[in-house]
Amino acid sequence: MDLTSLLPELLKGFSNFTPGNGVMILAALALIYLAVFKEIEPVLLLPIGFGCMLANIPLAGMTAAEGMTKVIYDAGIKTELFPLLIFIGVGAMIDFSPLLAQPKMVLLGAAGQFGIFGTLILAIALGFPLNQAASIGVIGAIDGPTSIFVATKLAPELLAPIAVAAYSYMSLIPIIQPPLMRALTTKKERLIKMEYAPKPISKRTLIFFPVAITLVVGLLVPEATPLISMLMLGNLLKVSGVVDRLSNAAQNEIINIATLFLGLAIGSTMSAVSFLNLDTGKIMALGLFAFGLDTVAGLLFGKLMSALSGGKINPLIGAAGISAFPMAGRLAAKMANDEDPDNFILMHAMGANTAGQLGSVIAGGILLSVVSKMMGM
Amino acid sequence: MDLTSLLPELLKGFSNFTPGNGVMILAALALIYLAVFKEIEPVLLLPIGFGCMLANIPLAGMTAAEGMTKVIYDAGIKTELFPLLIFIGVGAMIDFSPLLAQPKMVLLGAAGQFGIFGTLILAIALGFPLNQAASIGVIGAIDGPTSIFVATKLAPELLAPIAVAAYSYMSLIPIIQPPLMRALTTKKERLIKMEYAPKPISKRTLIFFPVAITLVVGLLVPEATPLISMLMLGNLLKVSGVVDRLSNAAQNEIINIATLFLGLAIGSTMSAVSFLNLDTGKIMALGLFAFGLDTVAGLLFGKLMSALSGGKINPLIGAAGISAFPMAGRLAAKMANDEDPDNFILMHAMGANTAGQLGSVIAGGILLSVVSKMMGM
Amino acid sequence: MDLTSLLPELLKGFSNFTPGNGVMILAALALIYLAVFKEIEPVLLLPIGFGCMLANIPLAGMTAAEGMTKVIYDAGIKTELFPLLIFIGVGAMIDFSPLLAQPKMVLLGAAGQFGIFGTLILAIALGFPLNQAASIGVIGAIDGPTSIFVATKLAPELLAPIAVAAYSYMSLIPIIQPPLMRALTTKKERLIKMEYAPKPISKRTLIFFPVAITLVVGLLVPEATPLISMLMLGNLLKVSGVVDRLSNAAQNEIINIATLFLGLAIGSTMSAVSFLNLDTGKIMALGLFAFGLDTVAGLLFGKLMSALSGGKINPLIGAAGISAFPMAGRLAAKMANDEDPDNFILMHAMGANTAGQLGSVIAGGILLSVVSKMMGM
Amino acid sequence: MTTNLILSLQITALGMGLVFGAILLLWLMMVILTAVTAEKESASDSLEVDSVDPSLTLTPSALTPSPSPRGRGEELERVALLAVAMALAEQGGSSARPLEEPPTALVSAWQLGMRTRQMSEKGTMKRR
Amino acid sequence: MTTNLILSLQITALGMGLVFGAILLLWLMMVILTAVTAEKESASDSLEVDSVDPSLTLTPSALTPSPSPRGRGEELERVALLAVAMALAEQGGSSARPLEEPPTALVSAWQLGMRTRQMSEKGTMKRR
Amino acid sequence: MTTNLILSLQITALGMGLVFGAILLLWLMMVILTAVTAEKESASDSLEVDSVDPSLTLTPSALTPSPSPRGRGEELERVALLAVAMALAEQGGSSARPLEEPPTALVSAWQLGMRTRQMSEKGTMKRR
Ligand code: NA
Ligand code: NA
Ligand code: NA
Repeated sequence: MDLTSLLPELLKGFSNFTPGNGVMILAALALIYLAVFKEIEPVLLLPIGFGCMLANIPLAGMTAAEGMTKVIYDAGIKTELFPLLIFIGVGAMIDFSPLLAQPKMVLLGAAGQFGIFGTLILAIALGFPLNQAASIGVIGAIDGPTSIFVATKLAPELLAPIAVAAYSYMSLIPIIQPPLMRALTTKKERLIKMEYAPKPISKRTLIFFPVAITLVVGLLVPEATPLISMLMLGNLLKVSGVVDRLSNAAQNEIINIATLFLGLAIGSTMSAVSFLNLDTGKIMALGLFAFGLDTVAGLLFGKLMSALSGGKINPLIGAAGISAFPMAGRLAAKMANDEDPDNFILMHAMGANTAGQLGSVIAGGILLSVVSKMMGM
Repeated sequence: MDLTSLLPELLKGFSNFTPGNGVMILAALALIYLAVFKEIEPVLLLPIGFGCMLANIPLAGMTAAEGMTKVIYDAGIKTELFPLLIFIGVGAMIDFSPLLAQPKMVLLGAAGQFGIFGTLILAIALGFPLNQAASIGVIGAIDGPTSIFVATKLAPELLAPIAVAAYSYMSLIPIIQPPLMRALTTKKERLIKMEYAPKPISKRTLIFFPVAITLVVGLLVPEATPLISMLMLGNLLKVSGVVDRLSNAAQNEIINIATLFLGLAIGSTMSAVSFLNLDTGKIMALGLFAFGLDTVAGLLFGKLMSALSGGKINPLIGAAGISAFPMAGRLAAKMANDEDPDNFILMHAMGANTAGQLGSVIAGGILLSVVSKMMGM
Repeated sequence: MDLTSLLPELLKGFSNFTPGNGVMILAALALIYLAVFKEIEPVLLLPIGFGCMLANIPLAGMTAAEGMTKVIYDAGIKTELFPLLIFIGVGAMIDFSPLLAQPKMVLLGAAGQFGIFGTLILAIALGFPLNQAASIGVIGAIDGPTSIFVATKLAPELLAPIAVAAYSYMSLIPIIQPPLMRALTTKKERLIKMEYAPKPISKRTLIFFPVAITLVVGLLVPEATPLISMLMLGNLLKVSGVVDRLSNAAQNEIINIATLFLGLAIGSTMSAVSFLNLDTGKIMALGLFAFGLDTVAGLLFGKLMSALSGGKINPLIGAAGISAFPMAGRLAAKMANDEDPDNFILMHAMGANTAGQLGSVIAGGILLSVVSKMMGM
Repeated sequence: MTTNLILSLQITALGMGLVFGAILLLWLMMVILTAVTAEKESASDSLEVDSVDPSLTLTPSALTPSPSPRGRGEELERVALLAVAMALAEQGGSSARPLEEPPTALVSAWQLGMRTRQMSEKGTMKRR
Repeated sequence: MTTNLILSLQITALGMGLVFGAILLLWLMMVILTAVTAEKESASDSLEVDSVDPSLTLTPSALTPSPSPRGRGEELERVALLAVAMALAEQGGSSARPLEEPPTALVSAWQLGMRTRQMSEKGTMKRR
Repeated sequence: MTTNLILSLQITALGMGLVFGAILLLWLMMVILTAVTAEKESASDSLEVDSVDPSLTLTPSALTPSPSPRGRGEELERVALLAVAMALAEQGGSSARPLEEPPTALVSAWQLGMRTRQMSEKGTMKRR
């Protein structure tokens, strides 16, 4: 045995370390820092950051053909299983009764999707091909699983920056939205109080609702079926009250395991070679733009509804239509309450917020459908 | 871009919707209704119904080559993993001490399998080929995982109607059995009280039992090994008392996740094309026949044992030998108790019931063995 | 139909039963007995024993191409997923603060790995080829997942005896170590009391530690990255305090399911054909040798540190450097306490013990790296 | 590039149109659904909803101050109580809530049955 | 068709014969097993069984009224008590039962050990 | 065989050398890490560690008897108390410990938020 031949072998970790690896490891540490010390979506950004770190340790083999994160990626991301499993759990955590009590709120969930298309236009203008532009636009769905699902279908090569953008900005909602809210609404508008006198929602209605939504959306937008159906399956498991075993499994082990593995697998795609380029920067900027545009469109539509209703609707709830469930809903309610401690619009904001969740999935499916068709995919 | 070319694309959900899809969606809604409002085996019928609904939304792609339910089907049904994982959990929930305290009760578990073979004969007479007839017969095992396991091996194309029949009728036991019980037994027989003076069962016996059963059944009927061994593994995890971690995992996350996915995957095979035919109707009828025949055979054998014992055995416990654990056992005990409030035969009925569980698995394995051999599979 | 042709079919279970199957089933029963009645690592030895039993029931088909344990083996052992998933859970259960409070203890974690290499030498001398000898040596890591991970890479054909040896002897630590401790240390040495005056460890330190370890070990020994990173990921999930959902999933469902399936899959490789040979006996003997040699090396290094420190270090803590977390640490503390009821060295022993855990993973990675390179793998 | 931009504008027009169209249909569906299911409900049924999910958000019927003549202060009091209840519910987690057993005819005789307990474990289920 | 019917009758005869044969062997096995393991048991050992699984069904030794001279009423009383206990056990779920620590020689010194706690968590385990 | 033995000796020398080398680097890293992070810590921060994991092992700052002039007996008393605490912690399992909420600036306004509760469930989380 020639021991000297082993020496380069022993230092291979360092000799294969590129400056790009260094930059990406710093990025990974930043993600972990934000997750742990700033609590920015820790359940996702911590695994993503850790996965990114592993992907940039040279020769570690985690992302190689038979490496662990590759196995997980193939099992759960490529098959699109993880975002769908997460949606089962999310569905079991959503309460649609505020929306059912005031069905017209559902309109706000449509307006809050404009950011998707506005960002798509901008991304096209910046030179992205259609499939990538659409994937970037869907950051404006402001809903992690929807963004991941659509990006996996249309442009898997952009999955990592899209997921990072979607989840990072998600937690920055309390920083992104308030300035826009104040800029676009008058104090008078923010002071509008809203009556809350809905008819009671029966358990029967709550049970029929997820089934009806699955059928209607499934027939209207077949491409949205996987997402909407798993969200509604989770909701049905919960509201039915007869399968608590399954509902609890969806809200706990299924979503926890899927989330951990999803994060690790997405992070592991962040190798220096594939992540460190101008596109990533553009995507992060476009993502922020999408969040802002969604909020603006939601607020403007809120103002329109307010005007049409003769000032009975507080336009702030328009900002809750972007999805980002449930933070955007609470933020809108908090803004109104900050202006006037006697003003409570939480129920209306939550109605708009769950509508935004539905609207995001529908818009994602429509985008997928239109773009797939156009590209002959 | 020619937008008019997109219009048919937009209505594709409706234009591809067939009357068959409509019928199957109604069937799906009926299953969900029974599961939720009538609580008929909700943990299985709700996911099956939901999966059926998804399979009949045109172009949703859930059942396509890379669709979610197809991925789950391939991972857990084709590999037969799900019914076996469910059996680990079921095994951890069964208590064999009533059976061990009165070993002769085990005979009732053999008689209660006659429905399997009687139904097979009838299915052959109705024109089903041997492999399908055997799969239909195994509905008479009156045990979900056994039915699914055998059908997957012999006739996977009939999996959905067989699973639906097995689980639907399972919950109808309290409606199916009592008339037969009253018709086939005299009041005098139903009034028979049974002494319960077993020798105490040691923990050591309870631990050796699952191991011994696995070995004996495994050597006698190798084809039954997967089912019986997983049932007994679950039981051993519980009675050993040293691996509560694993026992709890088997009874909770493993069985819950497997059940949810099993239901979804089975439901997703219920597309109109494959489900809507005369065979399905025949199978539902044959399944009901199997349940009845099992009960009749069990009761008649109970009467025989009663006569041979000089009237010391209440023939009602024969009806508990069909499996349908633990409902059939409780039902027999309730019937006796309804006749005479002082008559308690629960322990005997539960012994016969667990014997029925064992007999079902053994009969399933024997059927698999004989039919596989005959068909040269 | 010729029924007589079915008769051999019916007895096939017995006619295919070999004496080797009998021996292996006895071995399986012995493993189950030790697990259940002696509580020797029951969570692993019970599933291993049960899997072994199944592998030796002729024609049961569990280990065949589409058999259940084969499916599980391919999904979790071949991909090396199970030991890594177990490490996520183990990492979430380890507390590194005693080690961080006294960093020099980490040296004991290096000395306790000598058994790996000493056993490798002996295995070579006994005629094992290099890849097998290295796999056998890594029993001396005294850490189940590390042994399984390395053996899967280098010599999967020896996985079963290596896993059985690793876990069996693990529980025999309280029998293996004390005689060596008494033989190699003087009473005066065992009476040495150790000051425990560490600086407090901040939460920030505990959070940075797993990240730093992953990076340092990953760059130094890329082959150790999968093991060390998953151990550290689990630890980070716990100490970060912001992802209790994921931390709990790692410590419960993930580790429980992986452990059950790992045991079953490993046990299922113990067919008579592949297990019953002289090599298995040699491996069991070599494994015991590895445990002893590790302990001796650890103790001698402890004596060296004791002498160099002027008698301020109790050499017993050297025996805790072998890994076998946390039993070896407690045993060393107990020995000192038995000699003098006033002597408490638990914190030092646990520091050495966690160092042993790190050292084991590092040594496993180094061995993998060197041997892979030499064999041109 | 220009053709692409025009394309993207078309996609936007089409996409937003379809989103609004789908949402309008959902609105219609919800109105019909609530109308249809409401008329089949008794008062007691609708009360059940209150406890369906206290931990996720306020339930409608709990708030119903509506066009009542009661003072604003009273309403606020109730809202404050609700906020406290919400916070508590969030602390407690969803498993702690008292899920009432839905009354069903067929299975009620079998509520004690093990299968029911084992396979659906509703109501007093403690585990997770 | 007729040959198929004859075939199916043969399968039935063979199948039911085999089922009864296998079950008879199981009967034999159970008799032997209970005989063999019983003689190795002390009285205290067998008592343990009582708590092995109170939630699933009545345990034999708990019922042992048997050829006792006690009145039928007393026996029934006990049965009634058991019914209540069963119902309670079913409510409580299996995780609530007090699983006693099986006494073992070898590991007893290590009962406090973390590995034992972490890897097998018996006895007072609370989780789920 | 002899060449193989020589090879194995070489592997041993190389392997143990590398193990010690790596461990020495880890030692260095740990010294640097504790030094760097310690200087950024306030006293109150370091106290938090005490409760990070009471169930797994003794925490350092809880023992700090150190070069104190206190009597040996007092120290032993504390150690005994710790042993009891440890045993209790081991019985209770890790889920019982009171994990204090780490104070953070950004999210604190959203601590009540459902997403936080649902997706990270820290602190008083009861489940498992
Ligand atoms: Na949105
Ligand atoms: Na049966
Ligand atoms: Na070691």
